[in-house]
Amino acid sequence: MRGITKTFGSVTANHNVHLDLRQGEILALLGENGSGKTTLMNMLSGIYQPDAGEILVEGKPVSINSPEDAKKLGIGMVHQHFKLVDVFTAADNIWMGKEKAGFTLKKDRCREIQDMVGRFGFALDPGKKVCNMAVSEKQTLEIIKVLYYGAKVIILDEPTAVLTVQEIEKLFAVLRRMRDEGHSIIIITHKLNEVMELSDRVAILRKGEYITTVDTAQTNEQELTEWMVGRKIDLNIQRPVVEKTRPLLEIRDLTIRSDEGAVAIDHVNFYIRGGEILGVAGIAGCGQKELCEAIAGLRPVQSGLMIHKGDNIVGLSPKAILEKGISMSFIPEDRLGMGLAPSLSITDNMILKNYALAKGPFVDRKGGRADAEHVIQELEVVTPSTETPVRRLSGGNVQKVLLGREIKAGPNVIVTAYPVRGLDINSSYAIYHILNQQKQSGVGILFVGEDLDVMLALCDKIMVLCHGKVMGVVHAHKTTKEELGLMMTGALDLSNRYEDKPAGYAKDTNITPQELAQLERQNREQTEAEQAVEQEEK
Amino acid sequence: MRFHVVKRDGCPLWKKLGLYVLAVLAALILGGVVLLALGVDPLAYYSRMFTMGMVGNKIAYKTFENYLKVFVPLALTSVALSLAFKMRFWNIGGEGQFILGAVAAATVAFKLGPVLPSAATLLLMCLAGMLAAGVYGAIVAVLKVKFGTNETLMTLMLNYVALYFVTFLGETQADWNFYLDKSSARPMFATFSQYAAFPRIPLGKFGLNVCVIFTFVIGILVFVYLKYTKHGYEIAVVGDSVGTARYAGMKVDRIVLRTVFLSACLIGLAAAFKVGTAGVLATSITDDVGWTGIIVAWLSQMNTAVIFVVSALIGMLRYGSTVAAATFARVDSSFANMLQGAILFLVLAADFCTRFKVVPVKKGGNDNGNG
Amino acid sequence: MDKLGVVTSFVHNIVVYNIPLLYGTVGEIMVEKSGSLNLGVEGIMAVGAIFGYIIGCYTNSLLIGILTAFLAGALCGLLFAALTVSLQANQNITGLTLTTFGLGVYFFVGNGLKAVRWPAMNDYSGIKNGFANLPIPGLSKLPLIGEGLFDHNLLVYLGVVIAIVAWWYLNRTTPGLRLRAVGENPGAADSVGVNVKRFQYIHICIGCGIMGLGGYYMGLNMSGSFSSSCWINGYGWIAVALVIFANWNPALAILGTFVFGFFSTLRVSGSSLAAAFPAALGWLAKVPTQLYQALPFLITAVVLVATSVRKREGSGCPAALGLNYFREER
Amino acid sequence: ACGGNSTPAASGSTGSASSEAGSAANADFKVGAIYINSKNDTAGYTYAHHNGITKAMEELGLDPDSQLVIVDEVHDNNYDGIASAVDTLVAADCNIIFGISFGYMQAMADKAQEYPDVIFSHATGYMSNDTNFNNYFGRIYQARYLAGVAAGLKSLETGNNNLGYVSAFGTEYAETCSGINGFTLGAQAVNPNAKVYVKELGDWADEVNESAFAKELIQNYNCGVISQHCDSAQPQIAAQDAGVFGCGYNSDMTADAPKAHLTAAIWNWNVYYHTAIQAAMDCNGDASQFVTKMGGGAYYGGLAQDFVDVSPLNQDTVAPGTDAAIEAVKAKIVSGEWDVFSGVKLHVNVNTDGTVSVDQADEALVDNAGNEIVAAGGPSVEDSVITGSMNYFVAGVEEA
Ligand SMILES: Nc1ncnc2c1ncn2[C@@H]1O[C@H](COP(=O)(O)OP(=O)(O)OP(=O)(O)O)[C@@H](O)[C@H]1O
Ligand SMILES: Nc1ncnc2c1ncn2[C@@H]1O[C@H](COP(=O)(O)OP(=O)(O)OP(=O)(O)O)[C@@H](O)[C@H]1O
Ligand SMILES: [Mg+2]
Ligand SMILES: [Mg+2]
Repeated sequence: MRGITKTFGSVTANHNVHLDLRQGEILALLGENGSGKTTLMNMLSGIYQPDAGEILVEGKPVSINSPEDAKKLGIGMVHQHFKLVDVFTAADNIWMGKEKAGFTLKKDRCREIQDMVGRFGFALDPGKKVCNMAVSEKQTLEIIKVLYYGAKVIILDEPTAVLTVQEIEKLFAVLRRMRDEGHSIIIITHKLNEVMELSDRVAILRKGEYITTVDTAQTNEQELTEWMVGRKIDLNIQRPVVEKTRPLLEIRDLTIRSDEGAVAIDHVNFYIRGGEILGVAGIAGCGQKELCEAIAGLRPVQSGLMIHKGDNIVGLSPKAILEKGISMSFIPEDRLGMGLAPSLSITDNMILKNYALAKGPFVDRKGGRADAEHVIQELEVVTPSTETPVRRLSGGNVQKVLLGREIKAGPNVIVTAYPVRGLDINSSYAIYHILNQQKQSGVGILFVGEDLDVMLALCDKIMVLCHGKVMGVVHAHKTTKEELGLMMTGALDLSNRYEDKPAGYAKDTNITPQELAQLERQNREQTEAEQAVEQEEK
Repeated sequence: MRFHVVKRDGCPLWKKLGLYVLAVLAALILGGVVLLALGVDPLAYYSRMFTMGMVGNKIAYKTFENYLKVFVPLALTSVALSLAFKMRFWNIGGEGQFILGAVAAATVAFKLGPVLPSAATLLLMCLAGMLAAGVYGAIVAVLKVKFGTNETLMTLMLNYVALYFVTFLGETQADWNFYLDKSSARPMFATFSQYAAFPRIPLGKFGLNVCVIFTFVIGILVFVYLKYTKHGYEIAVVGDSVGTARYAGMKVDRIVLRTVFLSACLIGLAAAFKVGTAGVLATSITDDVGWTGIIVAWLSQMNTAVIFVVSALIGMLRYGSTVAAATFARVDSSFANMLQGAILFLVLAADFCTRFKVVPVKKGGNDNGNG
Repeated sequence: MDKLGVVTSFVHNIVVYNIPLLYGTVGEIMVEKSGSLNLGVEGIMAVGAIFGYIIGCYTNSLLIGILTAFLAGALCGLLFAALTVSLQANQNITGLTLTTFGLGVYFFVGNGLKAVRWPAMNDYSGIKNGFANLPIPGLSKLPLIGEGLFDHNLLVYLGVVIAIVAWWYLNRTTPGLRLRAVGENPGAADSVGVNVKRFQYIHICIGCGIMGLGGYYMGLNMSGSFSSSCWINGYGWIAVALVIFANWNPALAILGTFVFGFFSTLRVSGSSLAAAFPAALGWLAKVPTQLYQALPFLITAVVLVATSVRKREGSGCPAALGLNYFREER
Repeated sequence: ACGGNSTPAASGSTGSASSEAGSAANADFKVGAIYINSKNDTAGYTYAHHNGITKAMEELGLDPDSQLVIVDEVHDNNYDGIASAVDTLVAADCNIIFGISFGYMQAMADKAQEYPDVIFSHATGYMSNDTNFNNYFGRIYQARYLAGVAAGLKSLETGNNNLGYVSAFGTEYAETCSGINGFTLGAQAVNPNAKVYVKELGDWADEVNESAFAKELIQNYNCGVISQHCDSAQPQIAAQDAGVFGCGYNSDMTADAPKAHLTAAIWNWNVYYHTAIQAAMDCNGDASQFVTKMGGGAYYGGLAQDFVDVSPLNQDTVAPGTDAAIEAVKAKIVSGEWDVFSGVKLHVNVNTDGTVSVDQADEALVDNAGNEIVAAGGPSVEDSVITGSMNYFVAGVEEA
């Protein structure tokens, strides 16, 4: 790619960018949020068209006007947001792009795809519908799709953002094999350790401009960060020690069901104190999402207590819970899904949670605008103005807005899930810093994360969930990645390590005996009901 | 040379206006060709249409009053629809809601008109119209929030149900049917103008119906409501992302219900204004405002101020073309529909130019590079 | 009164008067499967009807009439596609405008012909014979339903064939698979090299062409007698609703048309049924006309609610229905 | 009459008074009309009126192209719409305004008060004033009776006593009800066993169902002649397709169904329009004289005035002797010797030698529930048609 420039309205996403990709290498593309990585790759894959510059394939200039053109040139891309038809099977998702597929649909297309999947060494059921797939399966499908169409160049846009450690390992193995078979791969990621581990070379973008390309072997994380950010930054995560308060939020015997009706959280006990960060680790689908939603009041609770400063918040509306100072920022897999109104301006998104507090029938946009300006400054959000619709921002910037707002609300408990998902290093550190600040001011934080290294460095304690059960709460400075890994897969259960102390109960609990009695009664009734149902079935 | 389309960041107002004017002109030229083929002078026809025949007319004030009778229901209905549209609730049931509002208002006029003072009757007519239309709309909203019933099609169906309901009232002679004129052997809607008619403020010969003033006031209120109030904000958020609204603690179901109810209420009010001015029911009472209002609201991009301008123009187009057709015997009244269609199509095309621009694609070397 | 005859003619009428619904519905399914909600069915059918009828008569050829009606409908489709696919206009508005415009054209052309004598179908032997009933050998001799279902004109059979072919096309062919992908997730289809715009253009045009045929049928069924009420008479709107009833499945549309037709034909045959079976169906004669008129719409409303209450798995509604696709949008 | 100058007709200036008085008045004279359907209709009610007005104007030396102003497609009972149409016509300097639909009545009555200088004339209603607002309608039931005679003879010829009638409405409108009764009595005059099955559309015009209802009458009620009170020729076409016969309405429908159509009950609206426009011109600008000049607030013409008639018989289809029979009956009605709704009935017989004998007999007029409406030998109750109070079907009519 030579001298590529692309503007969106007044935003210059790429300016005079050069990029070389060699045969049989893995090139990592690095840059802060909004630096134009996705845009650049989209031009390779035919989604966007450059305003200026040219693209050469094997020395010959080509014009890529559509994904079809890209496909013909052997370029395939796995997008940040998957491009799959939910109601189709895996096989049909692949089949729909197959050339010379014949006019009538072959009955044995599933088999044909199955054979091919086997040949590449993947495990995927081609007859499974995409809507029933886990994220990692979808990703595998995307990669298979690209390979099936005979791509020589494979582009992956933040493929690891939504995968577990184990899944990432598997993915990397596949990518290495592809490279060894002669494919060329471009991977976008914000995790420097992955860059160091996987790539042969690294290309760096900063604010839409091309900076440099270096051999991975000849560089280090510090240097890459400096190129990316444009200045020196400290790569250590702080963990200030703070005076802990009495439990702010106590969870007792909590059971929650998932959308499908399965038990997602199974009789869980824990508590959060002010001044500490409690990490929650677990592989995808272990119940973190449901737990967060239940605390925020967005999901009904099957049984159990959630005592906030002595009041049971089970059954309260999201609004009432919000008013108690429990704030949640959940970054879903598609970041815009929850918490932001994409077409509204940053200002309007800022007031989303507190608009109701303004006196009288009118909303207070002045305050919102001030907040927006503040957040933009503090978190270095890249945006033309406070009135820009959030939809127009890059993924990372969207997230900064979301978190910025949550913190602005001045909560006493913050529930945050994947707050740095998809964020670049610089912003991630900014966010860790903010969380630490909050902790120091006495806020209790529940941090659902995915990067164990970060959790070990940032959290005070880490609670591990496996299939909805607590496998134990461990002190971050006393544990290891390996131990956590074992707990996450359910191989190690430390929940009853202390026989003298019931697991998950705080010594200085706020829960009154009446409430406990009520809980017991509730449990008893429920078991009875369940038994009745069982008997009826018989 | 190939072209490709890119988004525009924003389009200056003068350019937008210019484009729209161009579009309308282009449509008029197309229409002019048809007129010429019919042997009619397009300029004469159009000048008659756009002046609505008011020039050189001894009762021009009447014409203007009549025009306002077209304008008021259209503007108010469009404003009402914009409330629901803003929330991405596709209420295309304006016709049906209007009809029910009109029937309810007429009911009040018949039942209470003889006993209450006119002002009280009028007030109650408005309330009844609003309530009936509001409930009719709210039914769809309830189904939508409870079961996710598609509101576009549901409201569409209910339009016809309402239409045949009022037809039934208009054609069924029975003791209970007080809507009909008992003194007429043939079924005919009875008039109630003796009990209740919206007063007119005389300005010379011209009488300004108070409904016109109310409509403008309501327009301003809705503008403020949407733009500055919490409710308006909630509507915007729900319209944009229901998930987010829930997450922010908004009671989405309630907001949807409230907004649709309000939207339908205003349509009912428009209907009450209409019957309260005409003094009699009619099966064709809506004059298609339920349909036209959709187009007006959308063209105006749900902006209340623009709605007033657009409905003034569309009203002029519709009213003016009947006036013009009267003097140009050769022009069939279906010409007006075609012209309206052509104008809208071209305005939609112009709208594209305000949002996007087309730029030539630079050749990337050999064109066959992509096989 | 011949009781069997009454039932047979009831069944026959259901088919005769509701085939335009089948055309409209199948056409609209084609369009909607490409992700476009086209509310202009009524107008498109009217345009297809008027041009198909006139050209068909002047050439005295049913085939040319059919082709013309298809083309006229397809041209409306082209207009719709140009506006919504290429120019990103709102589909609801474009569709509604198309209805206004189409009806305008219908009456303009129809009334404009006043100068010349309006063609009556009976004067054109080619059309008249082409439109004559063709009993299906064997089947049409079946008792009760034989004459009702299997003794119809060419366009009735054509409508059923089109519905079945459309079903096969959507579910059993590769372009059908791609079309469904376009309607579900145009971004996904685009990314694997499906030419989304071309698919949308083609299928909107074909779908609208099919609607045009439905209009033509109605013109022929009315023997071309042109008056101030439009031949299409609300069929277009019901077709839009019937798409949901049929769950976007052209084969089910056949059934849907029949069920719908059953109720709307009661207006015509209700009193005959009442007279033939006074004990069981006598009450049919007492139903006010307006209720019969509202019935198709009421039933659609009920069906709409019922289907949404059931929230069944595998609704055929294309996920991207009503949304314009712009590749660079994010 | 094409190629006429098409400058806008309205102009605020008054014509020059110096030119010859009569023709100058005529040249300035403007006729306004409010139609329910399109002025360009090719058949049906509006078409019949439009033809009548243009014909009358031509007879009177007025130019319809420049002196007739029309607002069409004005819905029946939409008060604002009608009022606004009147305003448009007044603004266009119309001297007389015709409104052709019943639903225009109230609005026109109000407007007649508002504009005393303009003449208002309304069809099919019952309101009027003493000055500038009258009503007009015709004894179409007389023509229906004649059509009934043709249908009755056909039924004798085919040996099928069942007649069908596709009607917009039934007993709720005297207009439809009297037509059905007239037709039935006419048929019974030749075929005492004739039965008329009526199907009601519930709408003045609904082409699709007009056809469907006719087919239903033919298929399920075995009707051999289909008469109609609706706009389009669909029932006649359906009759032809089924190989039976029919009587049309409004205009001669032989061209639409040459193999089926016998004759149609038709209006000669130009008869009234001629009279009314002439009277209006005679008013010389003083609109208040109009009602006096018309001889009262209601104009109510029939066969005698040639206001209604049957269309020329279709010789290919009518039964032998129909001409003579119709002529004979018509003579009785025109002379005023006999009218349809009375205690006297006609018995018409076509003899084998082709001559026709018409006998009068005192018989009660009985409705189809068996109630006596007029005792045997009793007087005519034709005014129940104008006042709209007729609300029964005579014996022999059955609702299908
Ligand atoms: N379709 C679009 N319309 C308007 N602006 C866009 C569009 N796509 C990208 N941009 C803008 O271009 C800039 C670069 O965005 P891009 O998505 O390429 O960043 P990125 O490097 O991929 O960031 P991230 O790491 O957050 O994914 C951003 O400022 C973004 O707002
Ligand atoms: N927030 C918590 N939620 C649930 N269980 C906890 C929590 N904190 C500690 N535990 C459990 O209690 C055990 C007791 O450990 P320990 O007393 O060392 O913890 P701690 O830091 O003193 O706790 P606290 O914060 O209550 O004083 C832990 O190993 C863990 O199993
Ligand atoms: Mg990106
Ligand atoms: Mg301790």
